[in-house]
Amino acid sequence: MALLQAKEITMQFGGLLAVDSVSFHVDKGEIVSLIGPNGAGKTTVFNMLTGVYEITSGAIEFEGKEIHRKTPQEIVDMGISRTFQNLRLFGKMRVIENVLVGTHIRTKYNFFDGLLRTPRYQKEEAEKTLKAIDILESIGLGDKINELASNLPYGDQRKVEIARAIATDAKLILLDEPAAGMNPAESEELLRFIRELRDKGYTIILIEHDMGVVMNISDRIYVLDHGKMIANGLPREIANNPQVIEAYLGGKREK
Amino acid sequence: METFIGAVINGLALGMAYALIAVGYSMVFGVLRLINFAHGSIYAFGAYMVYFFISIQVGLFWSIMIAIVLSGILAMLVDKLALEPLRKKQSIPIASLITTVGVSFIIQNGLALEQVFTSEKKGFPSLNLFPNIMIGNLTIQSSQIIMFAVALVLLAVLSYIVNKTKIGLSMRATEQNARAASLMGVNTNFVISFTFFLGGCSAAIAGTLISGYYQIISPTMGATIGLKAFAAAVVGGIGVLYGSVVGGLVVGVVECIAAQYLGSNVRDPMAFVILILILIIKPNGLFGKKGVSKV
Amino acid sequence: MKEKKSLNLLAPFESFVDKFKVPLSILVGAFLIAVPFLGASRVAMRNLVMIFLYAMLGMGLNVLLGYVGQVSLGHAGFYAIGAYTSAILTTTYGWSFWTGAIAGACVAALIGFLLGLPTLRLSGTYLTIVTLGFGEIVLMVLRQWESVTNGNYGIRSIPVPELFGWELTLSNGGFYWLILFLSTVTAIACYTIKNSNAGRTLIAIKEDELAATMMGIKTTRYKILAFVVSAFITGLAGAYYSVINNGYIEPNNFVFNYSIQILSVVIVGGMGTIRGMYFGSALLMMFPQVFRFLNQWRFVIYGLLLVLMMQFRPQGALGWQSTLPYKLPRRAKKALAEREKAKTVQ
Amino acid sequence: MKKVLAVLLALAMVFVLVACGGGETPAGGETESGAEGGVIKIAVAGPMTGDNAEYGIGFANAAKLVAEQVNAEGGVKVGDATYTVEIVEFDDKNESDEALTIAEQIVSTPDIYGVIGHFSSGVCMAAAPTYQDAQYINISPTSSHADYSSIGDYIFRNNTVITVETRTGAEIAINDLKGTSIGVLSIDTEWGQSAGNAMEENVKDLGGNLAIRQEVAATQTDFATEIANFRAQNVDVILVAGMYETLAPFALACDSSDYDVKLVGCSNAYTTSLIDIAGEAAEGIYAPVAFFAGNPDPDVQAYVKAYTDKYGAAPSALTTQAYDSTYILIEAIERAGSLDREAIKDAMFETNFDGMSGPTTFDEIGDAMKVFTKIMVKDGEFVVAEF
Repeated sequence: MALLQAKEITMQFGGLLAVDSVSFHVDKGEIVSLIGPNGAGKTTVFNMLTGVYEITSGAIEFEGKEIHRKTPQEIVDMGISRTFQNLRLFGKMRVIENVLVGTHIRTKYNFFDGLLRTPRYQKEEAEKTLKAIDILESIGLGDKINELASNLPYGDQRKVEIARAIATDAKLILLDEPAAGMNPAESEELLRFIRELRDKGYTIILIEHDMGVVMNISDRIYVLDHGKMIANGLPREIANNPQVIEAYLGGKREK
Repeated sequence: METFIGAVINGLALGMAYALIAVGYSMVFGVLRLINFAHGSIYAFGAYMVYFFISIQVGLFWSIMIAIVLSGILAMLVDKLALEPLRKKQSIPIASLITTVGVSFIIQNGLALEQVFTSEKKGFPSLNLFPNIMIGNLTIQSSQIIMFAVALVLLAVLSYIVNKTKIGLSMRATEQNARAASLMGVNTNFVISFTFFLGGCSAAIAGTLISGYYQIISPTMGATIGLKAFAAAVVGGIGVLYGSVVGGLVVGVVECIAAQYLGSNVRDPMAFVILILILIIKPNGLFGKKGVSKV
Repeated sequence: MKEKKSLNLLAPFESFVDKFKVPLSILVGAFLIAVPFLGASRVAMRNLVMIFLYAMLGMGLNVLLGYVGQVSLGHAGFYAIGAYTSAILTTTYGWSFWTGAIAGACVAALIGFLLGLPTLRLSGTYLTIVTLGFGEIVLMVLRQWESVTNGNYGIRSIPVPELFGWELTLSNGGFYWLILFLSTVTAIACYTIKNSNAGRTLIAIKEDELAATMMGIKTTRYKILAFVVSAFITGLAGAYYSVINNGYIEPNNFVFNYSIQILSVVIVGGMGTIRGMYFGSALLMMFPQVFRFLNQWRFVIYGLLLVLMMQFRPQGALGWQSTLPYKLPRRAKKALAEREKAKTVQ
Repeated sequence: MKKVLAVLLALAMVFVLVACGGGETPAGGETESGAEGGVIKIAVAGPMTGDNAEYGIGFANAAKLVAEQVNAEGGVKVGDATYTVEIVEFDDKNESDEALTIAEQIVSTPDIYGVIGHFSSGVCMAAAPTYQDAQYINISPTSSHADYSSIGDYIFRNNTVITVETRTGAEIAINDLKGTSIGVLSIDTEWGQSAGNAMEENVKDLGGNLAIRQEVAATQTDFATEIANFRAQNVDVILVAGMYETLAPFALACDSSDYDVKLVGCSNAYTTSLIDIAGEAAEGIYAPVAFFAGNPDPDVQAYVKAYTDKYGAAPSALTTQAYDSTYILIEAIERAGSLDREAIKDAMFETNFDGMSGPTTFDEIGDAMKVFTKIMVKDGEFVVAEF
């Protein structure tokens, strides 16, 4: 049974049909990529999966349970977390604090424990801090935990966003153009990190334009164009699928 | 029944006064999403300018004209000197709010200085230019009628400028999306300053009309009436011109009816009671547009 | 908004204070406690008490404005609710001062909760307008509900706090220690709230509410929490105000001007910081006295100060971004040290 | 926990030191005196800035005039030494926080022997206990809160007692003006409420027909609703418990809505500002006053002339009450024959002072008994009332 199953999900803004009855699935431990030209509806699909938009029709199931009517908070609690296409970090907070905010959903001690610094607070806060440091070290930001998030270079900020998503103990991580703005060395380092995540049992859905990253790391690829699913399959099949190439290069498409 | 009609008539006159001031708040809020706390003190400044020019033997008409222009310039200066640098530095919105509070301190207390007008209340020439009109035993003062008429003319002129002129188009564009407007060649800073200028003029007109009706002015006159007019602007849906007018009339009439039946000291906070009720039911006011925030 | 170069000049100062914080705090603690014995004049004592009270009020509003970024222009309403609730309970129902004060703070917190609920669907500016309305409505209730609040006559002879038979008044310095202790406890509470899960969550909501939602934070619940905590602290400060006002309070002590004063403490001192509250409060209390000779000009200059401050130091006098490394919890530091040792042994 | 406490207190110390320094040197400087032929200081505390500035400034002007006159006649003879009188002004912005800081400053200045002041009742109530505890004589020319003078035996009030003053007002309305349907309009301050209540009782005592009572906010200028209600009851005389800031716009509103009604104010309505603002609408306004500049008594004329020459405008009722209060205090000091505060206090109770605002004696709790004259506005000035 697939970890995540989308059945003919549709999203309509007034007259505009942004996503038109798209279906796809992701199995546990897989890395699936979602590609397509700009404006194909990729980020809209992410927003539908994470509850930012309430889908017009169709159904989404995660671990067998329906999630398309749940609030974003409930969806994160069930184990799906995400990064953003245009970087939404907490700029004036330190890197480690950004990741600690990620651990918020798993924090058990309450407001009064924090206020009175009870042993329960001390124990759990230490655990959370260590977990955050471990995540940051594993992604290569071990020495930058005290930096302000807004002071970091672009590539590092991307990594902090990923670290923050991991900190929510999510099972499924949605990465929205993580390699955008990264130089080749950084995207190579990112590939290594994503593989490491997969080895640790995370399932990943990737939106990416850098074909080098996509072809190299994806187990399966779905291709979206103008809100419709036009192709899916293994990387090599997609690489020479005429429809995909045309969708990217533009030009007439026979109806 | 008659007292009810009386209350409604008084409410309409008072409401039109609020509308006049609310328009200024609404225009500035529309363009900048900013509560301009200094607007109330510019309203007082306008009234004092008229008082001053009349006291140096300038005719009533010319005193009003000069006061309107001076208030417009003052409002523009406030924007140019205090608010524009903040916009250039993209500083946090709270900084602009506090700046307007600071400016209102400066203007209000500046008027009350010993060397200027002192804090004592002053008499103001009446605008009862022609005898009152009697309906039954309800008297409608001529200054009420003048206030109504001039207010309608002013609002017509303002909505003509906003809706029909080129500068009006760029005002509406800046209101929708300042960045996009500036990309289209609209000099947004000029438009914002012009909006402040219009706001200042409308405040001076309001100051003249209302002071002509009550025939008394004081440096702090802008405080309470300013807050109530702002509540009216929000009730009507801030950023929308006719919203301010309807909001002003609603607040004015409800306030007078409340004063009539619940006692007069309920009247000041009544504007806020209406405000909170409406904000909870319709967060953007009666006619406000729902802003869709894109992810 | 990029931090200016001036930051590095503050860094050594901050690390100095951080390094010697234990001796420094003992020195300060001893000095503050000893003030009544150092022959401070009654005026200086009263100034200090007012500074601590307004620092508390600033800290209360700071939870809402500094942490979660909501501007309130009606905080004098909570200040009044705290003062009147404890005054009524102690004078008409004979409660002790202490239980009256706690009750005052709780009633203010409850009303903070009620005010927080419906208004949280509103974005920043509209919420500010509603808090403005809240302050005016509280005033109306105080003036009209004569059977309970005694209307404009105000409430007289409110009892003074008593500890084991010793009356803590302004004249015998007892109240000075009480306010000193109370404001320090509030400061520590604000510090622990800020540096815990709740504090980080509030600041995250201020930085980017959508990102916070996507991290699973129930933003509405935490905004209400901020309202309640802010109202509690402001109400608590209100309960102690009557002692400073010779056991008498009236509606005019809580008019709109006081909401602006509390806001100025937070803005001028430095939003989001606790040290800023003390500085903002000291500046606000001493400004009118030091510049008394200016008379009417004081307010014009005060307005100018606000405008200039927003131009050149919007983050407030002490609002600099801390340059110190993140304070790791003790146990985490211990675990990391052990890990380090384990690595070097291999 | 130690770290937390440390950082906070470290910063608190640095800034509190600043504050402490600021507070050390109270304005007005301390001069150790009390030696033979030294200086007796009298503090005047009231709003010198803000909305009610004119009242505080009026207090200070009156007190300075008294000091000038007393010093001109050789100062104050206490026992065998003579002292010059010096007035120290304090601006409390009519806020109790400010007033109490000033009170602390006054009671820590040993050569101040009395305080003329605080203006509004709320501020007076807050400050009085500080003066009482420090045994400083406090005379308020304007406080009207019922419990004010019972705060202590050092607290006096040289203000017209509401019930007596409004009785004269009611007499004007019913006996002199023959009002058939009487209205009462009161402002929602503490003074306004008690004055309004006293007016109601007095009207009923005198058998008048009290038609309707209405209360308005002190800053209100829109009286359309109130006028409509008064007219509905066809009220022909209205007793107004409000300062000139309310009486003037109300008179204007009645005039411009052609409502032919007679208005009777309180003693504080007697100020030139009423005529400046209301203009002809002020014609025919009546008021009971303890002090009246037009009073032919030569002392009164001398005082009015002295005040007008020095300050350019005739003194108002409240300013005159401050003038008398200053004299009452100085005479009490002379009667006590020593600078001992207790003695001065006892001497205060024996006051029988024929002041500008009428003969003044204090009852056992410190309230002043006054005699009232009826005046009216005619051809733009105050004259003795004719009916």
